[in-house]
Amino acid sequence: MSPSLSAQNLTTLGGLLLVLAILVPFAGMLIGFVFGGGNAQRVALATLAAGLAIAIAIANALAQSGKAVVYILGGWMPPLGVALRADGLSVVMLLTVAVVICGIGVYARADFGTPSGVKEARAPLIFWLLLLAVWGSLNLVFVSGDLFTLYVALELLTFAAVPLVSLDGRTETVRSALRYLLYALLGSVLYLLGAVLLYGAYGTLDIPLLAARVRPEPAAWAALALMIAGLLAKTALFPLHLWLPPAHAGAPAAASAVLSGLVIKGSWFLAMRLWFDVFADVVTLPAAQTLAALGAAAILVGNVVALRQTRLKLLIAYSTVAQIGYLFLMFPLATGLATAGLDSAMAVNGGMLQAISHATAKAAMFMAAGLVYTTLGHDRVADLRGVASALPMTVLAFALAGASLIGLPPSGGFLAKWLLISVAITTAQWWWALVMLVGGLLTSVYVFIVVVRTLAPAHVGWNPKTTVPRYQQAAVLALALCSFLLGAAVLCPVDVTQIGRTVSRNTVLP
Amino acid sequence: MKIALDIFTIVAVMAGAFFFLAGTVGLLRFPDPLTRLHALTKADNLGLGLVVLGLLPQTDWPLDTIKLVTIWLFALLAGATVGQLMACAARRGGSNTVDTLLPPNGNTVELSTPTYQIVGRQPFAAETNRVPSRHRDADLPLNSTALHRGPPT
Amino acid sequence: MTMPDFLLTASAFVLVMVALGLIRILRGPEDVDRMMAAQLLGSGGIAALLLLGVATEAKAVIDVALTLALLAAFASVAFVQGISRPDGDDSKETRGE
Amino acid sequence: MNGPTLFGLCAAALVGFGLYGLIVNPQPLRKIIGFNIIGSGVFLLFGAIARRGAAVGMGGDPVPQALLITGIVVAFSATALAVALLLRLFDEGGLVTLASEAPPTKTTADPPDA
Amino acid sequence: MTLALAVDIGLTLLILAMAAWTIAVRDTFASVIGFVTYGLLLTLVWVRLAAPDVALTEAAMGGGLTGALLIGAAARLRSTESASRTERPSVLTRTLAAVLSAAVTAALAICVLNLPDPAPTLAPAAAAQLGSTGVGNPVTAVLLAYRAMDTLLEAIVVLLALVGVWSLAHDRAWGGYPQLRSHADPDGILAYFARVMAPVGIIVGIYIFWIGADFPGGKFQGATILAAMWLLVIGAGLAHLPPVSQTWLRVLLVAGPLVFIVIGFAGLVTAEAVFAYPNGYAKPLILAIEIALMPTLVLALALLVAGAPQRMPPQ
Repeated sequence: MSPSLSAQNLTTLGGLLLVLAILVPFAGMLIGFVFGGGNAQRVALATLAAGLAIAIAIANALAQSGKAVVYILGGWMPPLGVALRADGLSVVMLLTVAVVICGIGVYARADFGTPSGVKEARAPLIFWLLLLAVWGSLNLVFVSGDLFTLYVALELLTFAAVPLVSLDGRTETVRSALRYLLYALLGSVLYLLGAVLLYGAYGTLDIPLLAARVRPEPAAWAALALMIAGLLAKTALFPLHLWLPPAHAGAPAAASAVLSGLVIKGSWFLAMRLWFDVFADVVTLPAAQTLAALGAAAILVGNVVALRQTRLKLLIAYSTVAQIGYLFLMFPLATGLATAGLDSAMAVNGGMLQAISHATAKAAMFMAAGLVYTTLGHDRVADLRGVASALPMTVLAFALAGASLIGLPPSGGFLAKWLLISVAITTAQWWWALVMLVGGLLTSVYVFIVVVRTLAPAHVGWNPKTTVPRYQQAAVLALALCSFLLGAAVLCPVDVTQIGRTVSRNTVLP
Repeated sequence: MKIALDIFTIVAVMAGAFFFLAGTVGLLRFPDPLTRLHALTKADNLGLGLVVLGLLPQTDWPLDTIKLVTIWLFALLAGATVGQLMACAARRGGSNTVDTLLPPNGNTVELSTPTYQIVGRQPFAAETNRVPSRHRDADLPLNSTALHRGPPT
Repeated sequence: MTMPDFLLTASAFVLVMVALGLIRILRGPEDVDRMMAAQLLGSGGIAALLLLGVATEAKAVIDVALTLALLAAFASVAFVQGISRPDGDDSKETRGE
Repeated sequence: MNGPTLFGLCAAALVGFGLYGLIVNPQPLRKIIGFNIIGSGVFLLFGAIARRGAAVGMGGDPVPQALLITGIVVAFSATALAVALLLRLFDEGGLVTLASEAPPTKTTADPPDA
Repeated sequence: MTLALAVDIGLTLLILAMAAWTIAVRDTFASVIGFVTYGLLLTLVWVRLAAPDVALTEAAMGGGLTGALLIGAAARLRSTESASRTERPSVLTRTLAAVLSAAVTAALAICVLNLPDPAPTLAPAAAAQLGSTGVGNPVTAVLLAYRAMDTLLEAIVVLLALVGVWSLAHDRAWGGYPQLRSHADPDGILAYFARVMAPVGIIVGIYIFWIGADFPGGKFQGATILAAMWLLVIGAGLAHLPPVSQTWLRVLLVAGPLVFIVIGFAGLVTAEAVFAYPNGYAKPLILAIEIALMPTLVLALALLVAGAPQRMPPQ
């Protein structure tokens, strides 16, 4: 086995933390399911804290060891057994998901607390169980090194996300949940079909082993096309995005934040992992450019339709459709760098920053919309008068999150766009830069519309329907600040996302 | 001894295949569900029984042989039960509750005056059993219409 | 013609019979006709399976046939229950409570 | 042309049938059946690949066969969740189709409009 | 053109005809019956592909549980049949779908035809280390030793689907009985059938579970048979499903995965990694995990078919 492969296959110091990162949320879910009632929430909050600590410990282990954290499950070496691996990309996503889920957990304590009289209420119990299940399956998507375990992780993610959509039980949300489930199942079955073809052709499902064996041949092209198509259906990229807006807008606020901010990042991360790690030798620039073309179409269509929305939650949902387009712009840029013989780290970093800033910003926006709904009793964009006076912190959070989506300095979105645009210039693909700028402009239009309307003075004698607890507003503001101050990542010395990514280093194409 | 067993197997399996043939011919030729049901459950089960009988010598003694016989008993049990249920469903136009096999007046289902003459060449039309048979009593809960009601308001 | 070959031809023959039977059953206009499909497979399908299994010396086939016999009966009963359960009253009754 | 290759081609055809059924049939229950047919096609392909990998006295490569069992149980759980959603939609009295009554502002009509 | 290939070709044609008919037939109920028949036929194909474990799973899942689930749904949705049939998609959509499906099929066929000839396989690796797992059946060794994490996640997937199904209950019906209520007459033919079939079915289920260690079989197949028998007994009106809020039900549902996790982490202390078994104790530990998983799977699979809670338990 080549040296870089054997380094990938030995359990390292922090390895056990990876197993904990997966099993602690699921164990919390199981225990919460047995206790039920109010203490399911207490179990969930305890698991949230433990999970955050584990994520930080993994990041620390990665930073110190300087190479990918690996764990061989059961001691069985990869072609036969399953290995868990966390390189820089995984650890950054683990941290982001941990932070966002803790923010959502704090926010949701008000909406999904079990009412005092009732022994056990449906929605609160289900929400806390599914929140932990989403977290466990996302962690599995980030750290698993085996394609079939990733398939089971995708199914876990789908089964955890679909009931979140129809949590309040209205007919429209049940219908959009069913449509979401059908799209997601088609996506994961196409992914499995690709994995089966890879096993048929190369005899293993382990990512580093596959990376060494995959050659440009029919089986690899078919597997690439099927797997990426499946993952696009689950990530709701442009032609396959129809299920997302009604699903994300219909869900309760905390659930929408989980769905829009985190769940779609899982399948996107897997598409990136396949594109850069498994199929590094098979991908071509034209293929990457078709992906980015779909992304560009998503940006334009998503933003234009978002402008015409009358309800705030649908507006934010269509903004998600647009922001997903940004995530796929990094593919041609990275492949362009690789074909030009340069190191594709810059483009990958840009994409990661884009994903992280979108996760935090979109979660903050949906939660802000939830607070606006509880305060006003409706979320029509037309008359949001008086919201700024009633919810100062929330409107500030909405504005900061919007700034990050637009890409105003010093936000994370700005740094991501800066990196991507500079790579677009160096690889002479200027049109992606143009698409990004136009997208930023369109995003700024509807963000300003909303913020300006909330700043308008309230009608005389109007007072909010319900006063919203301050810790909810604080949670929203904290997430928005995370996204807004992400630009400071440029100062950190070590390029965290590239640690342990030996795979992308030595695949310098001629 | 081995030859005798092989010959026995061949004969038994051939007989079984013949009864499957008979069952299928019956299935294809008989005019309506009840008679087809007869062909299906009787002939095919016997065919399976003979095939199982034929395979007995090919399998080693304790466990596999008992399993083979159990398979056949399951098939018989299933054939009998499902035959009854489907006959009941077919006879009542496939829409009544399963529970009472006996018509409301309590006597056994006498097939003495069938609703159709097997002898006469009935025009092949499945709706013969849709038309309520002479034995249908007024008080039989005619909720066959329940089947096609619009969605419950 | 060795014994396995004979058993294979017999299983092919039974499969053809099952196929013909299926064509007739599944084409039947009435749902009652179509319900016999699981029962047909319960008998014909298992016979073909047993013949195939013994012909190819696969000993585990008998367990598969046992499960199939058990569950083909279950499927037939599910068919009959499905066809005869008046679908209306279930949901009405829940709303009643 | 031997057994596994034949069943591999059969699996390819089944995936095609299932995909067509999933996209074309308006009733959601038919779409669930279409998804199940695609799933069984994928599993059949995996089974054919396992059979090709037969070695060391085993009838087939045990790793894909074990993954198949896991896959079949996952596919069943997915079908159960989809059917439960469908029955809830039926209980609400809503029209049991996927075209929502008040379609949101329709963007360009794309083919797989489920 | 050996005889076996002739049987295979016949079987393939039959399977493809069944699938095409299931897709093309107009009536949904007939399509469901076609799909169940297709599932039972698929069991024969798994036997031809020398995969008895998978044949058992397909027979139990396809014939038993998926059949009961889909038929129950099709029966309830018969009244919406005519309404939704009016929405046949346009010819354009149909041709596009046909072209897309044909393209996928052609691509897969090309890949199948030039799969590498010395087929890459993990069979030798699995066989070499079979001894240390203490289990005779290689498939069970893969499921519970080499890839134990997948099987644990598998049980969690079933539980998560069950939580998802229960989340669809009305708020007032939370904690109540799932909807599978039958109105079969206690002394009718169905009850007789259930009384005779259930005990024998339970014996067969436990037998299939027990031989799983060394011969084709195992906990998934055994649990599916037991779940089918339980549903049969309930369908015949002889028993009732427990209300959703019963603590013993939830403890049993959660016992399987939790025991699996505890034994997995115990492997960290005794053997050298999580989900590793100390050599010599592999078989008893695997058996303990399977015995703990059995009630979880039986309950979860049966309750998945039963559906969301509909009726409040009598206070």
